[in-house]
This record gives sequence, C-alpha cells and structure tokens, in this order.
Amino acid sequence: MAYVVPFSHVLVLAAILFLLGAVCALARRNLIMILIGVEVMLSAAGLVFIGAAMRWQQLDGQAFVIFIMAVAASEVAIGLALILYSRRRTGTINADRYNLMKG
Amino acid sequence: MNIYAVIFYILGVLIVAFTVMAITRRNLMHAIVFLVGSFIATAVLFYLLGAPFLAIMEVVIYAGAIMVLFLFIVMMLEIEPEERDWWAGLRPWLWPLSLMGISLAVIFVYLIFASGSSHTLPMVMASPLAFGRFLFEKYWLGVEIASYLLFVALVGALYLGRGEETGG
Amino acid sequence: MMLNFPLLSIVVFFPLVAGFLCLATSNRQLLCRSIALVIAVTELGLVISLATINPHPVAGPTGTWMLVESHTWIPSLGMRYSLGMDGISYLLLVLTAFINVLCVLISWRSIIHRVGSFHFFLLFLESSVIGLFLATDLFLFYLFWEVQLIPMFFLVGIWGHERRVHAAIKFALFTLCGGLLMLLAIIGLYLLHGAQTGVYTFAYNELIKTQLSSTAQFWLYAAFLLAFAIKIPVVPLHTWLPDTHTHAPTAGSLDLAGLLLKTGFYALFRFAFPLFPDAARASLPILIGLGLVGLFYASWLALSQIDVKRLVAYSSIGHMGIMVVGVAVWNMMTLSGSILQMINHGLSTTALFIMVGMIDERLHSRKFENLGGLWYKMPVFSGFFLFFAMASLGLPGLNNFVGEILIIIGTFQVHPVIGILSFAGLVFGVIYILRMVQDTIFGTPVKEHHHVLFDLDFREGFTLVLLALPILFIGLHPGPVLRLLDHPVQHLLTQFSAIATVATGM
Amino acid sequence: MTVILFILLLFPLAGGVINAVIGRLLPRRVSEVIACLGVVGAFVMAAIAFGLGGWKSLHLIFFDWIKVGTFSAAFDVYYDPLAAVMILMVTFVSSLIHIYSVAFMREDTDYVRYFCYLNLFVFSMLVIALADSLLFVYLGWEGVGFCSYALIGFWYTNLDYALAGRKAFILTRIGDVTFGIALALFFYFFHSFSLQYINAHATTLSVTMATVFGLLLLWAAMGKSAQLPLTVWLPDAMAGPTPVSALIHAATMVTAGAYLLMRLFPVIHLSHMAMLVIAGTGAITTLYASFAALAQVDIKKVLAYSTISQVGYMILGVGAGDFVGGFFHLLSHSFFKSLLFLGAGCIIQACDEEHNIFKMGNLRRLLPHVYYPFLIGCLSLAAFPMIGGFLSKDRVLEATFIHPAPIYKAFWAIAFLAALLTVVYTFRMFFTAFLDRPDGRTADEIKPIPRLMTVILWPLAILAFCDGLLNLPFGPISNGLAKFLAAVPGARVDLGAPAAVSWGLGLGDAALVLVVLTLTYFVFRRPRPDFWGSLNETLFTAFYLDWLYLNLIARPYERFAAVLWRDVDERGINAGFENTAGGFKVLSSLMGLWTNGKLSTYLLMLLLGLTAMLTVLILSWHW
Amino acid sequence: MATDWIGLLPIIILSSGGVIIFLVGAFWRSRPRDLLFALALLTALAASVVTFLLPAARPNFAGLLDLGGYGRFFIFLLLFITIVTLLFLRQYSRTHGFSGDELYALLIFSVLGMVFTAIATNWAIFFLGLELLSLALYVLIAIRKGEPYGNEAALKYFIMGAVASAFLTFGLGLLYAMTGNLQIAGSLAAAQTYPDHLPVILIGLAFLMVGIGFKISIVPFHLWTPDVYEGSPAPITAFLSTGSKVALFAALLRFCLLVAPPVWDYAWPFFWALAVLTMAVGNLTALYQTHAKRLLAYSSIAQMGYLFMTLVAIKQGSLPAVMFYLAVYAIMDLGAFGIIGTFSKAPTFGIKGTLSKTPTDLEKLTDYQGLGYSHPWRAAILATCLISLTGLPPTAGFIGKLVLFRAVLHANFITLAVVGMLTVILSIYYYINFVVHLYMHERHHRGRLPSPDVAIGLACAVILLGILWLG
Repeated sequence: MAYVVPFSHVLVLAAILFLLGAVCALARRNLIMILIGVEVMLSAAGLVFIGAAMRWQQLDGQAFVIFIMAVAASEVAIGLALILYSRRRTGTINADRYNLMKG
Repeated sequence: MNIYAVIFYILGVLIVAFTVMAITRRNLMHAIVFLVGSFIATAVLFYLLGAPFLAIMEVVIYAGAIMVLFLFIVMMLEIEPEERDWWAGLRPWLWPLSLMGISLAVIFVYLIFASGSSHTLPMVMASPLAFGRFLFEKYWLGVEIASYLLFVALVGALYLGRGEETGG
Repeated sequence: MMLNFPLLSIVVFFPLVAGFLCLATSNRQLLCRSIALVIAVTELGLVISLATINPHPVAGPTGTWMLVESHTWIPSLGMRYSLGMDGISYLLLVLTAFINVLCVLISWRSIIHRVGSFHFFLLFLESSVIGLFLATDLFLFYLFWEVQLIPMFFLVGIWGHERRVHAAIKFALFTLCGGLLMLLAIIGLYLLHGAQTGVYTFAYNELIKTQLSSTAQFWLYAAFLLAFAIKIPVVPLHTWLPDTHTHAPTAGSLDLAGLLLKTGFYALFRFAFPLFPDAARASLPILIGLGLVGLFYASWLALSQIDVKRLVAYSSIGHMGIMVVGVAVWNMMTLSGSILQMINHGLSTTALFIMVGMIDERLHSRKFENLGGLWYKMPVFSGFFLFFAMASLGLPGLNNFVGEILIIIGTFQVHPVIGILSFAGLVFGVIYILRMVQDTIFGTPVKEHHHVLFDLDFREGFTLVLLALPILFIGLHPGPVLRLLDHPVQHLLTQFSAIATVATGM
Repeated sequence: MTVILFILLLFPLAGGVINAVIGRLLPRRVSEVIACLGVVGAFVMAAIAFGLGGWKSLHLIFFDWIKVGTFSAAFDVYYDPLAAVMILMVTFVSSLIHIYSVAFMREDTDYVRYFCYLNLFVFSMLVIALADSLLFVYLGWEGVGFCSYALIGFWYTNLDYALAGRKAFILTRIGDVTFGIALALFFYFFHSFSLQYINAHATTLSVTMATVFGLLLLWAAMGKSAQLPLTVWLPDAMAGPTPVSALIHAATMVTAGAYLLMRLFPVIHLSHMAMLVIAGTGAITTLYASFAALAQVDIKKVLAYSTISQVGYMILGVGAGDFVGGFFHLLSHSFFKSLLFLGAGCIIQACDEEHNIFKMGNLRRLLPHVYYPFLIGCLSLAAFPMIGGFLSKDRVLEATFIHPAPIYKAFWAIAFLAALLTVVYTFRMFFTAFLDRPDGRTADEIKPIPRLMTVILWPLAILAFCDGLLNLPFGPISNGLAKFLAAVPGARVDLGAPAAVSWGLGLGDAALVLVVLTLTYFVFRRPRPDFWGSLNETLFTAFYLDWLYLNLIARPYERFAAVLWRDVDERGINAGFENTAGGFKVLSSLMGLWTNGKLSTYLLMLLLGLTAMLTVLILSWHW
Repeated sequence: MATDWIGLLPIIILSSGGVIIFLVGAFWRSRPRDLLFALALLTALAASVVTFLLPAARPNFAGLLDLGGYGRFFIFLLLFITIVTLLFLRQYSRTHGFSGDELYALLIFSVLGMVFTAIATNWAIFFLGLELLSLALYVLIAIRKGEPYGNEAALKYFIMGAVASAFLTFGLGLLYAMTGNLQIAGSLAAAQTYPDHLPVILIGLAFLMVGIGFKISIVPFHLWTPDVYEGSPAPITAFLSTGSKVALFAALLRFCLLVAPPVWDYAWPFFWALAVLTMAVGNLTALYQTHAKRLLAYSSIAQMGYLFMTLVAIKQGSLPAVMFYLAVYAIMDLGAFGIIGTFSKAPTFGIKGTLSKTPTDLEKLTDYQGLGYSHPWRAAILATCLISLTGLPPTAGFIGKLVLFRAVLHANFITLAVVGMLTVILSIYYYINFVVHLYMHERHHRGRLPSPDVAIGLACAVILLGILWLG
C-alpha cells in the first residue's frame, strides 16, 4: 500500500487555506470578496473532511463534503441574489457602507 | 517521500499561492480567475486523497458553477476596482493577519507537538459507485435536506431577484 | 391548629381578586371608589375578626400561631404554600388593612385619573403585603416580597408628582438590588439544607435547623441583611426613600411608610436573625451603630429640608433608626417596643403624610416657603397636624412614646451608653418636628392662598379621627397590643438568643 | 380617695378634651365655663382630698399603662402632704388664672384653643404633682412642656412668638434627656418606676449612683426650671399671653423642676456632691438672673428674670438640704409671681399692649386697682420683711448659711446679694411704671379693662401678703408647713439653727432689704433707662448667653444640617448611588460603540473570539 | 421500525406542508386570501398535535435523528413558536405587503431546519439543518422588499452567518478528522478513546463554538444581533430570536451532555467566561438603548447569557433548568417582539410607488409612551413580558430565573451565580424603563396605530397564559 503524506500535513494545509479564506472575508470590504473568502473556507473544510475520510478509511467524510458543496452552492445563490438586490437599492457593495443601524 | 507526497506538496504550494493571489486582487475578475485555479488544484488534491467523484464535483460545482456565477454577477455589476493608497489598502489586513498568525501558530503547535494525528495516510480510492450507494443508504435524509436547501435557495434567490413589488 | 377552611388565603387574596372589580368599573369613578372602599373595609373586618378564632393560641414548638395553613405547591422544588399567623403578624395585618382603608379614603379626591387601576394596584399591594406577613415558607415569602414591588412601582410611577418616574425607577432598582441577592441566598440556604438532610424544602421551620459553616452563614446573612437594610432603610442605603416619598402620591407614601418599610423589619427579625444566628449576633453591634447613626443623621438632615414631605420622609428614616437599635438589642422590651413602634410609626407618620397630602391638594405645593400660618384658615386641620406631630415626636400619652421608651429603657439595661445616645437622638427629632410645625401651621399666613385654603371636610376629618383614635389608644393603653406580642416575641427570643445575659430580671 | 383624685385629674382633662373636640361648636360662654369648671372642679376636689387625707401618704393605682415582661408602668398617684399642698396651690392659682383669662382673652377669637391648652396644662401639671410612677410623671412633664410650647406660640402669626415657643420646647427637651436617662437608670436599679418604692429603697444606692441621679435630675430640673445654663428660653417665653406667663412660666411649670427634686429628695439627699452642685446652680442662677433683671425694660422680662432668680432659691433650698424651705418659697413665689404677672397683664392691656416700663409711668394714679395688689406683689418679691416672700427666702438663706460645708457660706453670700438686687430690680420696675412723672401716660392713653381682671388680683394679693403665716419661724403656729410636711421623707421641720443665728440673719436681712429699698427709691424715682451705663448691654442681654447659644449651637447646628443634607446626603451618598448608575450608563454607551454597524468589525470578532479561545487553550494546556 | 417511521411524521408533515404552500402559491392565483396562512397554521398545528400524540420513539432514528423525549420536547417547543409567530404574522404581513407564498413556505422550511438542528444526532444532519434554517431566515429577514433596514439586516446576517458557518464546518472537519465518527455522541465521546487527539478536538470545538456562539449571540459573536433584530420585521424578529436560539441551544445542550469528561474539563472554564461576558455585555449595553427592538435584542443576548451560565453546570444536572428556561424565554421574547409587531404601522408609499424609507415598527422607546392607556391590553401583555424578562414574580420569568440560579448554585458555581445576579440587577433598569415609557409618560404624538386582529388576540392570550401559568 502506498502512503501519501502524514495526515497532519493535510490538516496544516487546510488550516492555512481556511485562515486565508477567513482573512479574505475579514479584511476585504467588498461583499463579493467576502463571499469568495467564505468559499475558500468551505473548500478548506472540505479538504479536512476528505483527508479524514482517507485517514479513517470511511466514506462519511466524503458524504459530508457533498453536503458542504450543496451548502456552498445555495449560500452563493442566496448571497449573490442578496448582494445584487442590495446593490440595486444602494449602489454599493462595500460591506461597511451598510451601517444604517448601529449602537 | 514518494511521488504522491511530492505531488501533494506541489499542489499544496499551488493552492496556497493561488488563494493568496486571489484574495489580494483588487480586480474582482482577476481574483476569480486565480480562485478557479486554486479550486482546480484542490480538485486534483481531492483526487489524490482518494475522492475522484468529489474531485469532479469540485471542478464542476466550485470551479464551474459557483465561479461562473460570480463572474456573471461581477460582470453584471460592472464593479470597478477599488483605488486606494498603499497604507489604506493595507490597514484592514493588519488585524485579520495577526489574528490568523496567532491561530495558525496554535494550530501548528497542537498539530505537531501534541497530537496523535501523525498517522500517515494510506493511498486508497473510493469508487463513485460505492460512494453513491453509501450516500443514499446512510445519508438519504441528508440528501433530502440538501435538496430542501437548494430549493429554499432557489426560492429565495428568485424572490430577492424579482423586482420590487408589493407582493400579494 | 389546622383549619380546613382556608381563612388566611382568603385574607391574602381577597383584595387582589376583588380588586379586579375596580378595574372593571374604572369608567365610573364613584362606583369604583366605593367598591374599593367596601373591599378595604371588608378586608379590615376580616382581618380583625381573625383574632376571634383563636385568640389565645397555645405555644407550639414552631411558634405561637393563631392560625396556620399549608398546602403542597410545587413539590418538585420543595415549595409549599404555607401561611401562619401569630401575634406579630396579626398586628401588622391589622395595620395593613387599616392603612389601606385610609389609602382609599384619602385618594377620594386627589386621584382623578385612572381610578380603576389605581385602586386595583392599591389592593394588589395590600394582598402582597399581607401575604408577606403571613408567609412561613421562605420561597413564598420571597415571592410576596418581590411582588409588592410591582404595584408600588406603578403607584409611584403613574400617580406620583413631578419626578415620579425617576423616583419609581430608583425605588425599584434599590429594592430589587437587595432582593435579588437575597434570592441567591435563599436558594443557597435551600441547597445547603437539602445537601445536609436530603430534603429539599423552603419551609422556614426546617431551614432553621440547617447547620451552617460560619462563612456560609456570613455570606447568606449578608445578602439577607442587605435586602432588608435597603427596605428598612438603614443609613446609608436610605437615599431612595426621600425621593420616592417626595414624588409618590399620598396613598403611595402611606403604603410605603406604613407597610413596605415594615416588611423589611419584619423579615429581619422573623427570618434573618433566627436563620443565621451566629452571623446575626456578630452583626448586632453594627446594626446598633447604623441605627444610631441613622437616628441622628436623618433627624439632623430633616431639619434643613425645604419640602414638608421630604422632611417627613427623613423623619421616617430617623424613626427607623431607633427601631433598628431596638431590634438589634434584642430583648423582650426592645423587641416588643420595636414591633409596637412599627405600628406606631405606621400610624403617626402615615397621618403626617396624609396631612401633607391634604396641604398639597389645596396649595399644590409642599415647599415651606409657600406654607405658614395655616392655622389661620384651617384650625381643625392644624389641630390635627399638631397632634400628629406631637405623636411623631414622642409626646408621652401618645403612641410613639410607648414604643420609644420601651426601646430606650430596654436598651439601657444592656448597653447604657446606647440607651443614652438614643434618648439624646430624640431631641434631634424634636427640633425638626417643631420646625415643621412652625413653618407649616404657624407663622404669618400667606394672603394669596386664602381662597384655596379650606378646612377639612367630613371625609378628611373622619380619616384623621380614624388615625387619632388608635394613636391615643396605644399611647394610653397599649396593654392589649403588647399582650398579643408576648408569646411570639418570647418565641423569637428563644429561637435566637442574642445575648446570653440579658439584663437582670429579664 | 382614688375616686376623688381620679376625678381631680379628670376635670381639667375633660375640660381640655371637650374644648378640643367640640369647643368650636359651642357658644363662647359655654366653652369658657367648661374650661373654668374643669379647673375649679379640680380645685374643689383637691380641697376635699386635702380635707379627707392631706396628711396621709397614699399610693393609688388607676390602671395599667405599659406592661412588657417585668417592665411595667401604671397610671398611679402617690398622694402625700407635699403633693397635697402642691395640687392645692396649682388648682387654686390655675382657677384664678382661668377666670382672669376669660376677661383677658375677651377679644381673642381663638379662645377655644387657648382654654384647651390651658386645661391640658393644668392636667399635666397635676400629673407631675401627683404621679407615683416616674413614667407617669414624665407624661405630665412633657405634657406641660408641650402646652407651654403651644401657649408661648399662641399668637402664631407672629414669627418671633412661635419661635420662642419652639426654643422653650427644645431647651426643656434637652433637659428632659437626662430625666429619661434617670428613668432608665431607676429601672435598672429598682425595676420599678414608683417614686414611693424608689424613695423607700433609696438607701440601697451607692453614693456615686446617688450623685449620678442627683446630677441627672438636676439637669432635667435646669431645663424645666430655667436654671443656668438652660435659662434662655424663659425670657422669650413671655411672648405668650400674660395669664399663661403667670400660670406656666411663674407659678407652676417652672417650679416643676424644683418640685421634682423635692419629690426625689431621698435619692439626691444621699450625695453631698449632688447637693452641692444643686445648691451651687441655684445660688449662681439666682444672682445671674438678678443681674439680668436689673436692665430689662419689658415689664414681663423683668418678671421673667425674677422668676429664674426665685426658682434659683428653691433649688438652693433643696441643695441646702432643706426642701421644705424651697417648697415654702415655691408656694409664696407662686402667689406673688402670679399676682405680679396678672397685674402686669392688666397694665399691658390698659396701656394698649405696651410692655416697656419706660413708656408707662403715672400708673399709680391711672390704675389704682392694679397699683395696690401690684405693690404687695413687689414687696413680697423683694422680700419685704414679714411678708410671705421674706419668710420663705429667709428660711432658704438660713438653711444655706447653717449648712456645715464651708462652700455653702459662699452660696449664702451670693444668694443674699441676689436678694438685695431683687429689691433693686423689682422696685426699679415698680417705680418706673407706677410713679408720677410728667412724661408718663395720660388718662386718655389708658384703655379700660374689665373689672374682673383687677378683682382677681386681690385673692392672690392677700395670699401673697399673708402666706408667711403658713410657716412662721416663731409663734404658736410656727413652722406650720414644715410640720405638715414632716411625713415626707427627708423633711426637716426645724432647721435647728441657733436662735441667735436665725434671728441675726432674719433681722439683718430685713434691715438690709429696707435700706436697699430706700436707696432704690431715691435712685429710680425718676425713670433712668441708661443707669447702668456701659454695663447696660451686658445685663440686658443677660451676659450674652442667648447670643452665645444662637451662634455657638443653634446656627452651627442648622448650618451643619444644611451641609449634611446638601453635601453629605445629596452630593455624597445619593450622588454616589446616582453616579454609579450614571457610570453604568456611560459604560453602556461605550459598549454601544462596539456595535458600530460595520460588518468588518463584526466579522473580525469571529476570528478574534476564536484566537482568544485558542490562545487561552494553549496557555492553560497541561503539557 | 414502524414506530420509528411514525416518529418521523411531524417532519414529513412539515416538509410536505412547505411544499404544498409553495405549490398553491405558485399555481392557484385566485386562492382565498387567508389560504396560505391557514395552510401554514394547519401544518404547524398538525405537526404539533402529532408530536404530542406520538408514542415514545427510540431516541436514535437511523443514527441521524433523536425522536425520543428530548427531541420531541424541542419539536413541540419549536412548533409552538411557529404557531405564535404565524398568528402575529398574519396581520403584519398583510399590511406590509409580503404575505405571499414565500413567507409561509420559507417559515415552514425554516422550522424544519430548526427541528433538524435540534434533534440531529449526526453532524451532517445538524449541519444541514442549521443551513436550512439560516438560508430560510436570510430571505425571511429581507422579505419586506425595498425596505432598507430589512435589507441591511439580511445582508449582515447573511455575511455573518456564512462566515460563521464556515467556521463551524471547519470545526466539524477537525472533529471528524480526530475521531473518525460523524455521530455526535460517538465523536464527542471519542476523546476518551484517543486521548492524544484531545488538543485538536478542542481546537475543532473552538471553531464549532464560534459558529454556534454566533447563532445564539454569545459575546463576542453577538454584534449582529441588535442590527438584525432591529431591521427585521418584528414578527420575524420574534421568530428569529426564539426559534433559532431554541434549536441551537437544543443542539448545544446535547453536545455538552455527550461530551467526554476530559474535553469538558477544558471546555467549561470557557463556557464560564463566555457566560459572564455575555451576561455582562448584554445587560450593560442594553442600559442606554432607547430603541425598543435593539433594547430587546441586547436583552435577549443577556438572556442567552443566563442560559449559558446554567449550561456551565450541565454536568451537575442543570438540564431541566435550561430546558424550562428556554421555553420560558421563548414565550417571553415571542410576546415582546410579537406585540411590538402589532403596533407596526402600515408602510406609506412615496411618490413613485416606492416605499418610504422610515421604518414602520415603533422604534424609539418614546414612541411607546402612553400606549398603556390607549392600548391597555396589548400594553399590559407587553409589560408582563418585560416584567417576566426582568424576573419578577409572579411571572414565569421569575420561576425560570429561580430554577436557573438554583441549578448553578447547586453545582457550586457561586461566583458565577453572584455575577449573574449582579447583571440581573443591572438589567432591571432597562426593562423597567420600558415599562415606564408604556405607562408613566403622557401620550407621545403619533398617528393611528393598527388595531389587532383575532389571530393576534389569540397569540396574546396564549402568551399571557403561558407566562402566568408557568409562574
């Protein structure tokens, strides 16, 4: 049987990817970029699951990734619709401009 | 260190590099293109990690559907790249990056020094058929919910996308 | 003695339930007032007649109860609905019912808006206070303790004077602040008891047997004491009282001074002392000190007030000070004296508040600068005013004297210096009372006010006579009242014997 | 006997209560009659009681008052010769004054209140005189205090008058504190408040305790009897209607302090120290008040200071161990002083509310009906030989003189000097007011006064003139009063002074009084308002005592009250609470800034929370 | 097995109900006005009745769902919340013009998601349920088209939700990676099987906590709460603030109960700290609020803090207390937000048929002045809810607080209880201040307010009854 890499390396890669996504979501003010960050994060989570599935020799992890993809797709659908709708109304996609309510 | 490992590390570097490029682009178009690259590399990685079906799905859904959707929207919105000076562009990154650094350090420490995750991964492959059977046997309910999820997303997106009206 | 007929429950809940009638008739003011009056009087009658059922109770192991009642309520939490009445609670019950009658009477003309809900809240308050005086389950007690806040809050906040909202909120915050910490302490006690005996119950008679470490006692007692000290109020936790009094409607002040403050006292000696004897014993000197400070401090402050009602409010704090001393000295004489003084204060201060309310109704001012020379136009009023002022100042032959002298002489037997100081404190009382009398009914009449000043009408006169009679009665013949207290006080003393060597002959 | 005494007390009480409750509904005449009846009835009862058993000592209980555990106090009386005589005097004088008041108050519309207070006063005074339980005494004690307060400020529309009442009440109340303490202490030692019991068991007290009691009671007496240093209220008390001054501030209430000491004589008698202080207080007050009286211009103020001075003699008598002498002086004083006050009342009304003696003059001619009784009163006050006042004062002085302790000689000297000054100020007032002078009043400046008012003076005048007979130092009925009082514990029938001393003192006294009187005539024949020159101010203000009180105690007290309220309570405690609340609100609004409405912040918090958790986790990790 | 399938009935009813509503909405254009409402109500009612009547099922359905007593309690509670929300929504949605099929269908789907979240015994189902409820809520919040506040609220909630759920997903991934088990019970117990995996399990749980903490507004993940509550239509706020919280808490409770001791030993100090933070910040920030819905939002944060506080003692048997208080909390908050919704004015239309920019719900506390007299019943119920939230007797909130603090003290977390009580004291001020505005100020100038319909009356009655009966 051939071995790939230590599992922890997969996790490290996923963690870096996830945090990059998080940084994107946090640092960028552009709503679409935030959404892109979320996608990166979700994809990183998928990576963890796939690695784990391999680690445990189970299919559950892979099944979960399918669900993650479904979620990602629907989130993007709703999200982009919402962004579009907001942009139509206000003309901006800068996240911080949406501060009608605060305090 | 065998060939798989080499591929893994190359892919890893590729993914991170693409992602870093993607998230730092001012131009959304560029960002999305880089991201597609990142996703395709991820798909290959999935394949490497024994999930051929998911690899295809990754390409189709992420790199394909989702990113195309993004592109489409971006083009529709005609968003011009943000013009900011050097410092103003950097400032928002400070906090997230430093927090990320700390978190990452903690995770590293835990993963490397204090965990039992040093288990090396064996090379196996899940056949799409077995995977499909497994999915519908064990997680049929999950699939159902996922379908509702997509349905709700559809309805919601439709509702939000519809022009402003006062409903009935 | 167990009666099947839930007499005590009826006494507790009758006003509340009947109070809904007032709400229902709020559109027809006269009817509403009359109903409220009838309810209040009926309640008073009921309460008084309670004494006839078991006038000479046999002293039992848990106290000298005239009537008790007990049902399971929330068994899973160990809560019982248990009420018990002994001499002390009986007296306070009568006072409560009596003051409520007065409240209805004096609000006859001064409350003209939202009459229905006003009377409803009055009766609601009556219910809760009566319940509090009767509860023998700690949880039930706490329930009533907090419930009484709600009607009072509305009474002050809706029908009060200028800064009523501020006053109402202040009142609520202060009292709840203590109350909630007490809730923690109650739960703590309950759990400790449960852990020891395996029986989780809130019943006072069981909880009293709990063995507590001194630290636990200290903290639990501190929480109880804080709640009660705020309610009493003990200086320096008193600042809510003048504000609340000043801005409360007359009936609200009545209930506040006459009833709510008493609940703090009642709870202090009924619950806090016996439950945590060691901690309580250690706290007695502090309480005495605070009581004395309160007596002097409040009396002194009262002198410089510019608002009659505020003056009376401070006087109330001063009176509370001496009562705290009485309770804290804890012997037969001082305790009886303090309990009697609770009644006395309920009568005389109430009377003063009523009279200040009457002034306010006529002049729409309670500032001394607008008063003076009232005797000229309102001789009957002024006569009563003088009478009640003298009662409040402790003129012998009137009620306050009896209580005060009992407290002071009783104190003197144990701590002569404290006794002397408290006596001296009474002189401070004279000074501000005389100042009040001076600037209100004496002095040069203000001409511009003559057309609004009219003497008492029948209702007002009647109300004051109602008050004057018990004041005289207690002043001249407190025997029957004191006899009622004998056994319960004795029981309290044995439950919590603070000072092993009470003065000789005690 | 119980019934009689009960009714005796009931009469004035009923009078007062009836007037208080329904007096306003009754016709004026009825109300007056009720008031007078209440007192006259009491007098009758007192007389009957005196006749039936004035010489006995009886302890009678009406009913219980307060009873808790071993603490018990009842409404009970201790009727003994001292009390018998006292109530006789009180009811008698009060009766006359009531009747006088009917005339005096003829124009005042507030008569109901007046009579009500007056009746209540008589009741309270009788309680003091009779009560056995000290607590009951205390009831009377405070009762008279209250009535005095109410009556001083009777004309409440005048701010000064009302303030005077308040001052009186507060000062006497300050005195009462020690009475209260004494009560507590008595209870501590005897477990009883009964005078009789206490007197009977007084010997069980140690000397120290007796001293303490003596001093406590003395302080109480100082308040009530306006002795130094609590004198200042009495001159101000003259703000009340004159009959009130006569009754309360001369004849009865102010002597209550002395009376109390007499009642508890067995206790204080035990301590030489206490006796010494008592005597000293009496002597010094006597002199002090005499000096103050020298410069007064208000006729009532002169009398007021003279009252303080005379009460000083009574206290001195007690202090010298001869309370009989003190009591004798109390009696004669009550007669002549009420006489003088009533006379002054007539004068004042006749002169249209004029109090200043220098604005009178010519009254001998204009008011002959007042002149003679007033003269008798003055003579008695000045201790004109062989008049009641002389005999009683003489006995007090003699008792002081023969006291073995040397310091008493000094007291005697002081008191004797005061006696001579008495003559001066009395007749200074008398001459100035009554003698003819060109700038004096004229007939048309005199208002008619009812005859009743002058008629009433005569019984008092006769008594004042003749009351020496009660206790003549010689003759077949010598020491009558003393003998009568012999049953009272501690009473001395005869002072036991050598005859030479006794006669020498008496005659010397008499002679000097006559000399001084003569001198006074020559000096004050003409009105000389500024006779005392630079001393005038000091004397007039009674050595600035009032001023001192005002500026050292009253004003700082008030000011401190204001400071306490504004600065300590409002700005300190209350602001402390409110600022805490306000601080929370500020904190709250700062917290509100956190929710800044920006998604970037919100999102950052997610990572921040995560990082914080991870950091804490790794820091707290058990490696 | 048959009974297990019957146990699934409420879920089947809900999902088919949702689909039917959507179909009816899409294809029957000339339907009666109240049909959709009736259908939704019927669905919820039927589901709740079925839940109530069902025989006890085995607690683990196909390894995915818990249909036992615990699960059914929460199904019932969630359905109750739905019914009351529906009652409040009927008039509101009609006057605000969004009573279409989307509203009711999405509401039902959202409940479905909540139910799944609450009763899931598999991480996948939990995750999917959570997403379902979130997605439906995103749309529901923005359902008032063209209204800036709702739009902004939806946007904020969506972005936050998406990021948070990514955190949650990653956490689940780590958890799964370390335990190899997607069963909730199994994975949480696995810390004992693989003790050297503990650190990464804890990291995974930390990520998970971020996701859950966001949903139940635990400080510092709470910042969205006031904005979203303010912007959403009031009945939706009521639903959001109760339904999603109850569902998530049900799940969180399950996690905490199942988690293995070594993990818990590390975790509970975090819970402790978060509870203190949440109570303190929630109550403190509410103090100065003058905006009714924001005030209640902060208050609900604080309420979550109390629940969280009790959660710390979960291993010492505080479960019943938390469940009881959750129910009480749901009633109180539903009542408060629901009643606020009934005071909402119909939107006014601007020139070009666009909606005016002003929010239609009564915003400022000052807007509520004098309502106690002009609308005595509703104001009284609102006041009762507020008093109950304060925790004064004789309301359910009092018993609830009593039970909570009893549980906490019982577990010997004395400091925690004292801190909690101190924050309760802080909270008195703002609740009471609200009541003050209702009753103790003269009527503020304001246009006519809508009068309630029968459905609202019914809802009010239910709430009042609930509060007083539980008290």
